[in-house]
Amino acid sequence: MNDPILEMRGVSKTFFGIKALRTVDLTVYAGEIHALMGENGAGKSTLMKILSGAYRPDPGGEIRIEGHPVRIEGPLGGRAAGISIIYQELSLAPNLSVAENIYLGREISRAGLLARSTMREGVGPILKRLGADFLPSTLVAHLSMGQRQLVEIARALHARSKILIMDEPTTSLSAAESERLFALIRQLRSEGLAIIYISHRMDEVYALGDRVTVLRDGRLVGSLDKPDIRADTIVRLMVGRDVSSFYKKDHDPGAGRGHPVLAAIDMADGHRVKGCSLTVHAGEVVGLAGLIGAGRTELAHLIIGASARTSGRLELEGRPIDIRTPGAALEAGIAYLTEDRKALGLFLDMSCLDNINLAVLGRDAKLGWVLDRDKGRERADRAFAGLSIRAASVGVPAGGLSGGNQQKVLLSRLLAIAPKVLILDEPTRGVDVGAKSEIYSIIDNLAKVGTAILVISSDLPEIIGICDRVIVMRAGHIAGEVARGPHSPLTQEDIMALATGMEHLDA
Amino acid sequence: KELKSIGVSLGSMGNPFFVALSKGAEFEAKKTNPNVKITTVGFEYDLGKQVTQIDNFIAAGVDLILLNPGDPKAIGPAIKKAQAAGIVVVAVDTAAEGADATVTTNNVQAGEISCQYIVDKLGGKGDVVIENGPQVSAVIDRVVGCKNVLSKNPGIKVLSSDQDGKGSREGGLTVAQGYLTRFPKIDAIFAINDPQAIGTDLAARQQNRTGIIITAVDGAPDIEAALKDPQSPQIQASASQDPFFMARRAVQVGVGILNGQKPASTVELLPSKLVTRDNIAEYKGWTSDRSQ
Amino acid sequence: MPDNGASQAKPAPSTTNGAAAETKRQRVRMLISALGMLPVLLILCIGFHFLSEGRFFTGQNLGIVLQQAAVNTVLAAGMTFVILTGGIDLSVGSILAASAMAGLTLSKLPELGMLWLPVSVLTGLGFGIVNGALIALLRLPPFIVTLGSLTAVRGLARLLGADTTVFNPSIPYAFIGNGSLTLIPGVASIPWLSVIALLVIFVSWLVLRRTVLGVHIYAVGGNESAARLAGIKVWAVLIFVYGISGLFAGLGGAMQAARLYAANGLQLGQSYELDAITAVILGGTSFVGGIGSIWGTLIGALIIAVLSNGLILIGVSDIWQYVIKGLVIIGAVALDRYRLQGSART
Amino acid sequence: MPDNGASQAKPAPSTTNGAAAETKRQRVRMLISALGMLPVLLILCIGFHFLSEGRFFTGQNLGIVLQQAAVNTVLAAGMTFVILTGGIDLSVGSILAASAMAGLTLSKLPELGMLWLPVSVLTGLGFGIVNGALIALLRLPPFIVTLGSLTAVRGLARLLGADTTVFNPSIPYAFIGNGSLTLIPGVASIPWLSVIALLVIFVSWLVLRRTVLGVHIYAVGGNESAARLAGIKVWAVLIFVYGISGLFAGLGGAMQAARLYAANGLQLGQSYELDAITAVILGGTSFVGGIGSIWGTLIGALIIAVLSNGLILIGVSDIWQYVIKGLVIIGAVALDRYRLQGSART
Ligand SMILES: Nc1ncnc2c1ncn2[C@@H]1O[C@H](COP(=O)(O)OP(=O)(O)OP(=O)(O)O)[C@@H](O)[C@H]1O
Ligand SMILES: Nc1ncnc2c1ncn2[C@@H]1O[C@H](COP(=O)(O)OP(=O)(O)OP(=O)(O)O)[C@@H](O)[C@H]1O
Ligand SMILES: [Mg+2]
Ligand SMILES: [Mg+2]
Repeated sequence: MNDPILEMRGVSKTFFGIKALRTVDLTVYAGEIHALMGENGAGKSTLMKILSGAYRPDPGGEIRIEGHPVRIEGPLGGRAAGISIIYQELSLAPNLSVAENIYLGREISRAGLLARSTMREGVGPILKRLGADFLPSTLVAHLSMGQRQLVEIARALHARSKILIMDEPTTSLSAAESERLFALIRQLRSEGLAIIYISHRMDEVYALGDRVTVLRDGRLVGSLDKPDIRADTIVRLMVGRDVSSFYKKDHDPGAGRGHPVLAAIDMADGHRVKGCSLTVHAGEVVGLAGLIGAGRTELAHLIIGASARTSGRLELEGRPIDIRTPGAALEAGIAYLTEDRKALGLFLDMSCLDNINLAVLGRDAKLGWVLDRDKGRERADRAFAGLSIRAASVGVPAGGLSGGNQQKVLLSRLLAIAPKVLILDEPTRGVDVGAKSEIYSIIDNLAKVGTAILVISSDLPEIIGICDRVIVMRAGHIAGEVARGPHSPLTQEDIMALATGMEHLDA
Repeated sequence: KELKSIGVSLGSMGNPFFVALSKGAEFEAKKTNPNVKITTVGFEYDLGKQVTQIDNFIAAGVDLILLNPGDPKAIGPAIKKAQAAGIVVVAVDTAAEGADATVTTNNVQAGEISCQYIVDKLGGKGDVVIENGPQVSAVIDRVVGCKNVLSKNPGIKVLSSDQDGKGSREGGLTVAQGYLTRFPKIDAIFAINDPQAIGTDLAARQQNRTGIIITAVDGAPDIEAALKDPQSPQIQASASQDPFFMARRAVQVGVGILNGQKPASTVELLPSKLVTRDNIAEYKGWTSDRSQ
Repeated sequence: MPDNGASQAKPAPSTTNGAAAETKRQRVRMLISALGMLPVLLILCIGFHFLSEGRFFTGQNLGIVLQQAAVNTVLAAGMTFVILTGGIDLSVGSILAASAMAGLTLSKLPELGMLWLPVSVLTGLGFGIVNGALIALLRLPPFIVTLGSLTAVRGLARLLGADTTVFNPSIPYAFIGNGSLTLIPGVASIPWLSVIALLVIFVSWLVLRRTVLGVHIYAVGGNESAARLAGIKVWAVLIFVYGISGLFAGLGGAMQAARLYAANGLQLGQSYELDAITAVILGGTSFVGGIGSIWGTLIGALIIAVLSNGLILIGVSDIWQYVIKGLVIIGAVALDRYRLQGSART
Repeated sequence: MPDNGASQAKPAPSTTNGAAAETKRQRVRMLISALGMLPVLLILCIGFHFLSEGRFFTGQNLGIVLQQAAVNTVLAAGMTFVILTGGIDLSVGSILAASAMAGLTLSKLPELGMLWLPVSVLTGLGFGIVNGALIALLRLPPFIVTLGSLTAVRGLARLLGADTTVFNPSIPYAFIGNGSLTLIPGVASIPWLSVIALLVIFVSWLVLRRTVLGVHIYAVGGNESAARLAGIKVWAVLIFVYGISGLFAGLGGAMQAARLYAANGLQLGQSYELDAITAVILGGTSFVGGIGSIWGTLIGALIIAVLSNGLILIGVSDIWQYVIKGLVIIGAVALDRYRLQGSART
């Protein structure tokens, strides 16, 4: 190959005495998709934030772009150096429109006045290319997570840079959206861009990666070229051992399918969910698939009483139950893992300990009110060990953890309840392979003891890997169901056909 | 006993009246002892704050406390505490229960002469507004005095007396704008102090209302200017006080008590004199030279 | 080009027509939420008109209301900028007093008298920039910084006048305080104070909605770290908004000085910050930052002025004015909340 | 079971020993940040001691400072609850006045006189619960609701006394206002007012740090929508904190009444809310909610009291007291920010 477009040499980063990166080297060439991998907290995002100017590296390292040493001073410096980035944590202003967000910091003005319509027109093509179903003038606050991610992607693409960094861009995209994005990435590669792609999804890395660099505990542990990109090699580099079976499904739903635990009948919110019914049985893992915006999250919110329903009713273990608040749902034994862990899940300033114990404080308390701190501490320690959560201690604020570890903390809170019904909304979003397989085995074990589990996921291999049957939603309706038969495995095609409404065309 | 240090707690130090008071106190105290230490504070009409200030004076070990009591009765316990610490307490401008002495303008009388002027000018017949202020005892007394006079004249109708002009120009202006819109005919307005009177006049001028007699109480520098100003003919009189002299008297009385001289009466009422457009030339005012 | 094929296979997300309709619908929705309190304002006006036996809707009284609303409107406009970034400025009342004192003191000098107005305004700007610098550069909490200057600047205002009332019956430009701009001779005129207030609102609207800086202000309020990552100079935006708030407070001081011909360092502007903040919040601007409009602020300020004026007009006693004002403020927001329940806002 | 093997193969994230050490280090760090302003308080005390020629650190003066800090400490404790949930309570001064008025009025009735103290406190609780209900159930912004009750309750306080000062020199339980609790006869005693304030702080600490409710309060402040989704009854938490704030304001009213033997509906408690908020913020509690401690609040309240006492003690004039107070408040926070720069907080 020709000369590298980007060279990072000996880059380190220390946060308050904790080394997040130790003399990392990274070389990226123009026209390649360079996958960056590693467990949660390995330092991937930190390395990229140094590149984009969001963090200042420790003195000592060097960054060269097209052979010239550069100092990247602040986000503007990153942009000037030709780098654009999609941050892992969405960084949009929800009160501004899509167009304003895409142009943020680079607004177009004429005679001192903002050229709003020019900006709106300017983002049209890129939104179209991404297949976005919203307008440039829509407020970001009105978008779902997936749509917001598309805005982030549009923003990075719109900046027209030499190096494009994507930090887990598909975490809230569904299969179709992801495919469209991959096509776009490949096209950008052919146009000569260097793309650094961070993901925890193996299939994406196989499909896209020209080269893979792996980080572990802030150190560079190796680089693989295209021919060597295989699951076992990557995983061994990442975790330092073999992870043999990835998806885990030992529980047997088939013959001895339990009694119906949760039945939602004709749920609607007069808005986005238009009459959905579903049943989940004891010991069963049911997938809920669909395109982004299909209304899956909203349906889950209706079930747990987080939003008001206009019609429908719930039955728990055959008895009608009236759930109007998430508190009531928890009391009844229905736990829900949100897809938006920062905004709706975690308390970032509170310790991991408090975050994990929050839902069971009352149950544990002495005299009904007084905190039982020993019990809480034990529970948190158990969760840390069981899910191998990486943090300095259970006392650190949850906000300081890496994304994947935050997800595990949130999951621990729900597991502490020992629910009858567990609704998991994108449970492995942003979680590394090791943790993913841990989460899958937790799901499997819960199913074995008779928990009814509903998994909402946009990661089709995951749904196929762990679910017994899959309900597919489309535009607020239940479009159909795909079951795993003894001789007919679940297939992505069947699910996608239902999700997009193509099955009628086929027929 | 020598006067070494003195604490002064007054209503609100932004009010020129209290500034003049504090100057008078300083003048007299310095005359007694040039090295005297004076701490003057405003309690912003918060009784709790005043009690706190008295506590602080006790801790600082002053010999004499001069205070404008936040409430004539309620300040009593705090005064007792100060006296128990061997401090002489003299009240100025408002009487205080239990104080060693009180020196004050006769506010009832001030209200009376100010409103008598209105009655005389109107010939005992007309519609009058009493523009009230913050409910402290001096203000209450003035309104009592005014009502005393007005009620003796059956021809006088009091249109309203329940609006608070906040003792300031701005408050007077705002309240008067409301009054002038509400009552098509007003013959006279009694404002409880000078800033309110001036604000009232501004409102009347804005609305081109003429022929309203505005009187007040204080004799402050700005009313002096207004009484001399041909553009504000509606401001006609103010019952003057003499804060500088009042404070000097208070310190004199206090020093006297420190040295064992009981005053003849614990309350010394200084009469108020009406300043009008006719006699303004002779009025000495608050800021004139006071070294006599 | 596989990606193009993909996006064609799907029905086009929205036709141009659909897009236009959507934009229009959004505009209408925004208008409704911006003018949120307008119905409350109208109800109050009409109520007072009847209760005061027709004295409210007279040219003269409307002029008075506009005039009484003017200073608070100006302060609230500056406060809108600040609150949009998620901050607060408690010092506006003190800055107003200090600026008025500075202006009036200067106005008494024969040669420099004419300069009093710009000096007032610049005094305010100066204090505002100091506030902004402390908040933006030292990263101190706005509440504490402006609470500190609420106290310290109040002291300076008193020092300026040696703790007495400064007055100047022949202050230059007095017309802005008490004069009116004649629109149709003999028929319609509008107080200069209100003209200034409306100009301030208009300029604020221009800055907030039609300039890059405006977008940056909203962005900082909406998501400060996103704004920083987008390369926006957050510190500059913060200094700007506190500077503007100070500048408008200075202008408010000049307006008060011209209106009253006098200023008192201690009394002037006491607790004006509460009225200004109330106007902003009544107008629908969120304390969290990033959401709100300047037109809402104007309506909020008018509600406060109408309330004060109307209660005096119908002869409610001072004590009951307190009770009623408090309840109306709560009631207005409750009504607004109730009204919005059916609409798209959550 | 490869996954189990996996978690064993990996080094345990932290050994028990390491964990204990880490927890200890964190405790120390938390202590430092909780006591953040303690150095400032000490500097102020020592400074005043020297400038006042040794008058500050005398038994009598310390008693006075403690006593002066008492009412503000109690109000600030309630305010801490409210601000921890991300709210604000502007009405504490008015509630204090209304409670004191209610109590004093009752205390003059011969048969019921003894009941005045609980009645005062319950009056405060009642107003607080009304605030809380409006905020929690109607979802109105706390600033507006408590601003409304700042005004309305002030009116009610004035109505209660028909706008005069109510005075009762023989009020029962007067000792809590002016008496002292003797610790060592003849040597050490502590004013009852301070005893009450310290008890309030201690109880607040218990509730915030040792009960389920305390965690829920922090959770609501940290992320309200997450709290709701986690099954916390956010409305109940909000009503509780505003109720507590009202209750403590009522207690403050009783303390003031016992101290002054009198109350005035208009004057009592004016702008006490600012002092209370200042104490809370000086104490390191964040306006955003979810971060802060009650000990910080205590230190904040002491700083304010020491400042007022010390400046009078060294004979600073009223005007300069304003200027200095304002600057010290800003300076204290700046110092704190500077001190923390090296530590883990950002
Ligand atoms: N702002 C910060 N302050 C303190 N520590 C941080 C900060 N950002 C990251 N870290 C720490 O640095 C380490 C690396 O974090 P980073 O976010 O780079 O991990 P990652 O590889 O991107 O993980 P993930 O896959 O979960 O996103 C983690 O231990 C994290 O706790
Ligand atoms: N807070 C919101 N405000 C307005 N519209 C929203 C909001 N959240 C979601 N929507 C819209 O509701 C629709 C359904 O969203 P929902 O999140 O329920 O879908 P989903 O199938 O779970 O998708 P995702 O994969 O993004 O989670 C989407 O079209 C989205 O635009
Ligand atoms: Mg990351
Ligand atoms: Mg979803």
